[in-house]
Amino acid sequence: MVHQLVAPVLSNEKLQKKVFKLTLFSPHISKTAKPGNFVHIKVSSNNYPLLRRAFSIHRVGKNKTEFEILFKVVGKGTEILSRKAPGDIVDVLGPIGNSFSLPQKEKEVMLVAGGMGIAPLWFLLNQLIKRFDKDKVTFFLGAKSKEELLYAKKLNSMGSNLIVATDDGSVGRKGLITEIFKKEIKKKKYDPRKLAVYSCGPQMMLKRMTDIAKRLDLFCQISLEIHMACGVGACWGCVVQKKDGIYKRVCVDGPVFDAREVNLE
Amino acid sequence: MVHQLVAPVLSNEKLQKKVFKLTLFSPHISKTAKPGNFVHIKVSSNNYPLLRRAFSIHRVGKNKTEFEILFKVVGKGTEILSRKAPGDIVDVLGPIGNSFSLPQKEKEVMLVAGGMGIAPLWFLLNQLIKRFDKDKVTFFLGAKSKEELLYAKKLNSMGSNLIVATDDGSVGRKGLITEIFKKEIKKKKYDPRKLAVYSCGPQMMLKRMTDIAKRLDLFCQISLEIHMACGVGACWGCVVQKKDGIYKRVCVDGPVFDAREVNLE
Amino acid sequence: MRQKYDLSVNVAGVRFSNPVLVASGTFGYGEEYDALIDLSKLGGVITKSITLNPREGNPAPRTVETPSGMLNAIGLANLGVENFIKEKIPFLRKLETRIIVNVAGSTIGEYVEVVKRLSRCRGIDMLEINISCPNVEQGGLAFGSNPESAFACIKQIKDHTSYPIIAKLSPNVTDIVEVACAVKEAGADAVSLINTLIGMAIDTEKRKPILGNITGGLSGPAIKPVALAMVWKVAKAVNLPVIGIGGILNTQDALEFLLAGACMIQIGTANFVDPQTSVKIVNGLNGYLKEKRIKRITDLVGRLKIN
Amino acid sequence: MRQKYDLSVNVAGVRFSNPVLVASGTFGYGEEYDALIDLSKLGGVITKSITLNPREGNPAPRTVETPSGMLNAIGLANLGVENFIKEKIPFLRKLETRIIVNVAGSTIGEYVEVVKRLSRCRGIDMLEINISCPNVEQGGLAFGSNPESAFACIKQIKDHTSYPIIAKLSPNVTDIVEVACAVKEAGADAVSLINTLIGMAIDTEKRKPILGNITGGLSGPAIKPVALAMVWKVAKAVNLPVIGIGGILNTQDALEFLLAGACMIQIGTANFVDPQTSVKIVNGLNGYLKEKRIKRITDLVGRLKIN
Ligand SMILES: Cc1cc2nc3c(=O)[nH]c(=O)nc-3n(C[C@H](O)[C@H](O)[C@H](O)COP(=O)(O)OP(=O)(O)OC[C@H]3O[C@@H](n4cnc5c(N)ncnc54)[C@H](O)[C@@H]3O)c2cc1C
Ligand SMILES: Cc1cc2nc3c(=O)[nH]c(=O)nc-3n(C[C@H](O)[C@H](O)[C@H](O)COP(=O)(O)OP(=O)(O)OC[C@H]3O[C@@H](n4cnc5c(N)ncnc54)[C@H](O)[C@@H]3O)c2cc1C
Ligand SMILES: Cc1cc2nc3c(=O)[nH]c(=O)nc-3n(C[C@H](O)[C@H](O)[C@H](O)COP(=O)(O)O)c2cc1C
Ligand SMILES: Cc1cc2nc3c(=O)[nH]c(=O)nc-3n(C[C@H](O)[C@H](O)[C@H](O)COP(=O)(O)O)c2cc1C
Ligand code: FES
Ligand code: FES
Repeated sequence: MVHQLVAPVLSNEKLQKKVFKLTLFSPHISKTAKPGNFVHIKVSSNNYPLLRRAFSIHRVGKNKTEFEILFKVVGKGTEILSRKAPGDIVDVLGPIGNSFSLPQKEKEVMLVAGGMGIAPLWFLLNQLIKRFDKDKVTFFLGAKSKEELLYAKKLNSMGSNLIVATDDGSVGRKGLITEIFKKEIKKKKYDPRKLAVYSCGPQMMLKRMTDIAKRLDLFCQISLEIHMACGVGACWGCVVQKKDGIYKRVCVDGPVFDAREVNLE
Repeated sequence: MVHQLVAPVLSNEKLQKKVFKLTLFSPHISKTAKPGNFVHIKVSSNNYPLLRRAFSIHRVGKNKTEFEILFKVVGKGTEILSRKAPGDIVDVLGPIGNSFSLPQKEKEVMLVAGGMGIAPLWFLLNQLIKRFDKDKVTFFLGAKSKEELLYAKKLNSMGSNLIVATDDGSVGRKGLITEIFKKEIKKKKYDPRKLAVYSCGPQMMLKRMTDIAKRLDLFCQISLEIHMACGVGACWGCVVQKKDGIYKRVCVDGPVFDAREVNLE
Repeated sequence: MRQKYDLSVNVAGVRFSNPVLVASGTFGYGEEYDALIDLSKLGGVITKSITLNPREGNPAPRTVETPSGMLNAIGLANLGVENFIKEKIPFLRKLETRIIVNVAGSTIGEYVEVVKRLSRCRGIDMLEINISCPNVEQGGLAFGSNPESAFACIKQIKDHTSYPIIAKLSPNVTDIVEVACAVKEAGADAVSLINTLIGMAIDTEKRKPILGNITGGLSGPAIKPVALAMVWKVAKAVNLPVIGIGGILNTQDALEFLLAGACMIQIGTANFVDPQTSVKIVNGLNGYLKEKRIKRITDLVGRLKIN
Repeated sequence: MRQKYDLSVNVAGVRFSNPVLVASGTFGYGEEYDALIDLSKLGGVITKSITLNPREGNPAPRTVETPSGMLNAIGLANLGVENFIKEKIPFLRKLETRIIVNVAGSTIGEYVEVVKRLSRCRGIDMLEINISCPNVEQGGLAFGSNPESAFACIKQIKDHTSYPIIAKLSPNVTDIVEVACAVKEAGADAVSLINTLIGMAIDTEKRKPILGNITGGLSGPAIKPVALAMVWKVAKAVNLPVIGIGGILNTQDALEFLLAGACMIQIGTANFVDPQTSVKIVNGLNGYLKEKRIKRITDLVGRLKIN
């Protein structure tokens, strides 16, 4: 259940020019979080920027006392967050939202991450490989370029299949990860009914995933990002439209949705 | 003349729980500043707080490349300023405003500082003792309590006369520094016409100084503080009322005014 | 034990344990914050605006942050009065705090119908009538933006309910005092102000308005000075309890509104910033009374010194 | 050499080298910023409001900072039209930029008299008529807050001058489009908006309003969303050049106003934050045209996509 708590910063590691991994101490969140859940963080103490910022839970420490978020500096809030250091404390709401539903044993599992989409999928992957044959799991990792590619080495050493692509071809295959994913399931002639797909990434990419999932009637869960005010289901600001026209709240009805069910733009 | 410049922070020294001395590198300001001038500083890079903050020039380095401000943390702006460190840069407008007019040689000089009022008077004192007999200069230093008293030791070692008072009597005489000052000139039977008085401090204290100066027809210059928007004479926001009802701008017509001429509240 | 420092206020015959309410649309139906704060500490809870039929609301995006504020264009998304009575009232009824239901509609008839149905319910203490929503095509602001339609709307509602009525006023008018006078005339028991200011934000990359609804309502600290000026003007001019709303983040802000003449205050956007805000302000006001040795919070209301 | 990217705009027959002006009251009489920026880089300078007689203005304090904004209640302090002509015009006349004199008054007669006297001057390109000052007892906002008086004021002025006229509108109205239509009808050559929103701040320690004038005008980034919505509405509804004002801090903000339909913009409070703001925006707009390979800045005006 969602709690409001004051979490001490344990570390804030710079992974790339603009990408940071922040480790926060919180037994409550670490013990109860599931892959797909997120936290809503008050980044500034002087209320500027005003609203909280949402971040997927990226990993939970083995001893379940700390958790990580992986974030990219894109504006004021993330800039402030990038300057947090051990000893600082952070006001956190979490864990929030629904989670990915783990696949049935017999399924072939595919994770498709674009850019920062790796954030929640890494938590999911770590759960999956505890229960699944590593070679039944394939990770599609996409980025704009070599410089922005994250976690390729780590993923390689995890033992599951890894397919890397960059928009400019500077490493791995060249092209959008969604297209690589589509080609791969065509080439290998996978039966869509036997697949379980999980995806996260930029809006445009997830839009492509919903198209693919709808066309192939694929079980595909996507984690959405949208501007959030309350983060607890109260304001109805963070909505996504379902096929039937009904609006759902990303914060508490999501952030994970069946790609066949939502209309993205 | 006022310039806008980017000044590197050379040091930021914590003198008391809430009082800091910030040293900024700027040959332009250091070379042209006179006692009484101030600088207008953009404390935040993200425009929050929005407006600049004004600080008296406290001291100019011997080699005229750096200057100091002395400030107390009272709100958002000064809080941010207190966290500046060597390597940071600060956007500064300065030097701004008029300056104290130095007294004629034969005068008896008295400086009356309350709390942070020491800030501009320290610069003035350093100029004065270059040209005047030290024993013709008396410094009245007031504070709320021993804990808040600043510069007493330094002033002692400068050789001019020093009279210390605190509101609670925890060090020096007990009482408001304005009252101590009044008693002193009465006791010593000074001829008001032979005195040159300079004062800075909280609004209430300066109000008392204007009363005393008006009653005794004393030459007394006071440095005023008021909320400033532009700091360059353009907005007419920072006004003080003269005896004749005319409003003057503290930023460019001041901040130094003849205590007999202004109406304070 | 009798409380030494008294935070309670009476508005239109309803006693509130303290003057701190949570504002409509920022606190869902109350239950969303149950896990995060002790709801019984609040003076009262105001629900999202309820309409006759369920409403899906406006297309996304519905919110965007602006300097010290936010725009919203939710569009009165809500589950409709019948579902509200069935699904939400039972929870609200159990709370040890006052319950104020906020009502909206596209026509006066719709407002009246919602009010009628709510009048059959147990557990409601007051109604707040939203004649000031800037985010719907019909109704809402249309009623609040001129004294005549505001009068007509409130009058009809008063004729059909015995609940005390708060009229929630819009700041998007030339003279809010005029509207306040009109709703007083119509029988309103109190006024609350302000609702949001109409605003807009543009995505310069896409060259499109950020909000799906193009414009939205501005709230948060950015609007506090505007809200405070309006509260002061209305409180001075109209002999009716005034409930202050707009950008209140902390006890200091709350005190400003009380001094300006508000007998109660509502916390809106600040619930998003820190869900504890309202409870912190209740405690903060209590602390303030103690520190200043003021017996009753009502002794502060309107005590602004003007020379 | 012909400029490849063209920032120039024409408003009412006056050509400006770029669309960036500095707003009345925030830039003194121009000379105050001469030491700090290259004034010839600006599209134009707008002076403080000038009245018939010298005015001392309101008691202090006159400004206070608020979240992402500030309140001011200067009260039209200025040296009066005759002194202005004698002491300030000579400096302004020499500048290689357009000069717009902002005019205010307590009665229509006073506006007309000021305009008449300015009409005998060389070196002025346009007048901006302030019918929207919230900080004076008489005149100012009184004229701008309803279409009839706005019409009357602008009509009389147009009858007495051949200068192109910008009517500066107040946001403190129910329907700004109505007022814009009225001043167009009266012959205004352009409208500028918004002036400040009425606001207030309270010192809870002293239990007094912070401003000497009790209320003041809110400006700065806090009001940008409100300004943008009004500019968009007026530009859409009224066939008159619109000059956008309100909380513009940087090129991004300026672009938002241009897209919303403003053909020029004014920088106000931002001059206090960073005196270079206006020049930085001129450069920023130029850079934007280059980057996007847009020939003329006018190609951006009103190009907001609404689906
Ligand atoms: C459920 C959820 C989980 C998220 N998980 C992560 C994560 O694990 N790692 C990560 O780096 N980011 C994540 N985000 C996005 C993150 O919240 C935004 O990047 C962050 O709020 C930007 O704040 P800012 O103040 O730095 O940027 P701002 O200054 O607010 O905006 C900068 C840019 O980012 C866009 N933006 C702002 N907020 C969001 C948002 N909520 N969603 C998408 N775009 C936004 C703005 O439109 C603008 O273009 C998540 C968002 C949601 C809703
Ligand atoms: C010409 C001039 C010279 C100054 N020199 C010094 C100096 O040498 N050292 C120093 O510590 N301070 C000096 N000040 C005061 C200093 O500018 C304020 O303390 C500072 O602006 C407070 O900013 P803040 O954001 O920390 O506080 P805020 O959050 O803005 O306000 C905190 C409190 O300080 C008060 N305050 C804010 N601004 C001013 C102001 N300009 N004058 C007086 N009170 C204010 C507010 O009313 C409020 O009560 C000077 C002011 C002026 C006008
Ligand atoms: C997301 C959001 C939704 C709102 N929904 C409603 C609503 O349904 N009915 C209503 O009367 N006011 C609504 N409001 C207005 C608030 O109740 C309040 O009047 C306004 O936000 C100003 O207060 P604040 O600055 O404290 O947020 C809403 C405000 C926000 C931010
Ligand atoms: C200190 C100050 C003084 C002002 N004086 C005037 C004035 O004399 N005449 C006028 O038409 N507008 C005046 N204004 C309003 C500005 O010109 C402008 O319309 C308003 O501040 C909004 O723009 P901004 O948010 O960029 O500041 C003044 C604004 C400020 C902040
Ligand atoms: S962010 Fe408020 S309902 Fe989701
Ligand atoms: S601060 Fe603007 S005139 Fe002094």
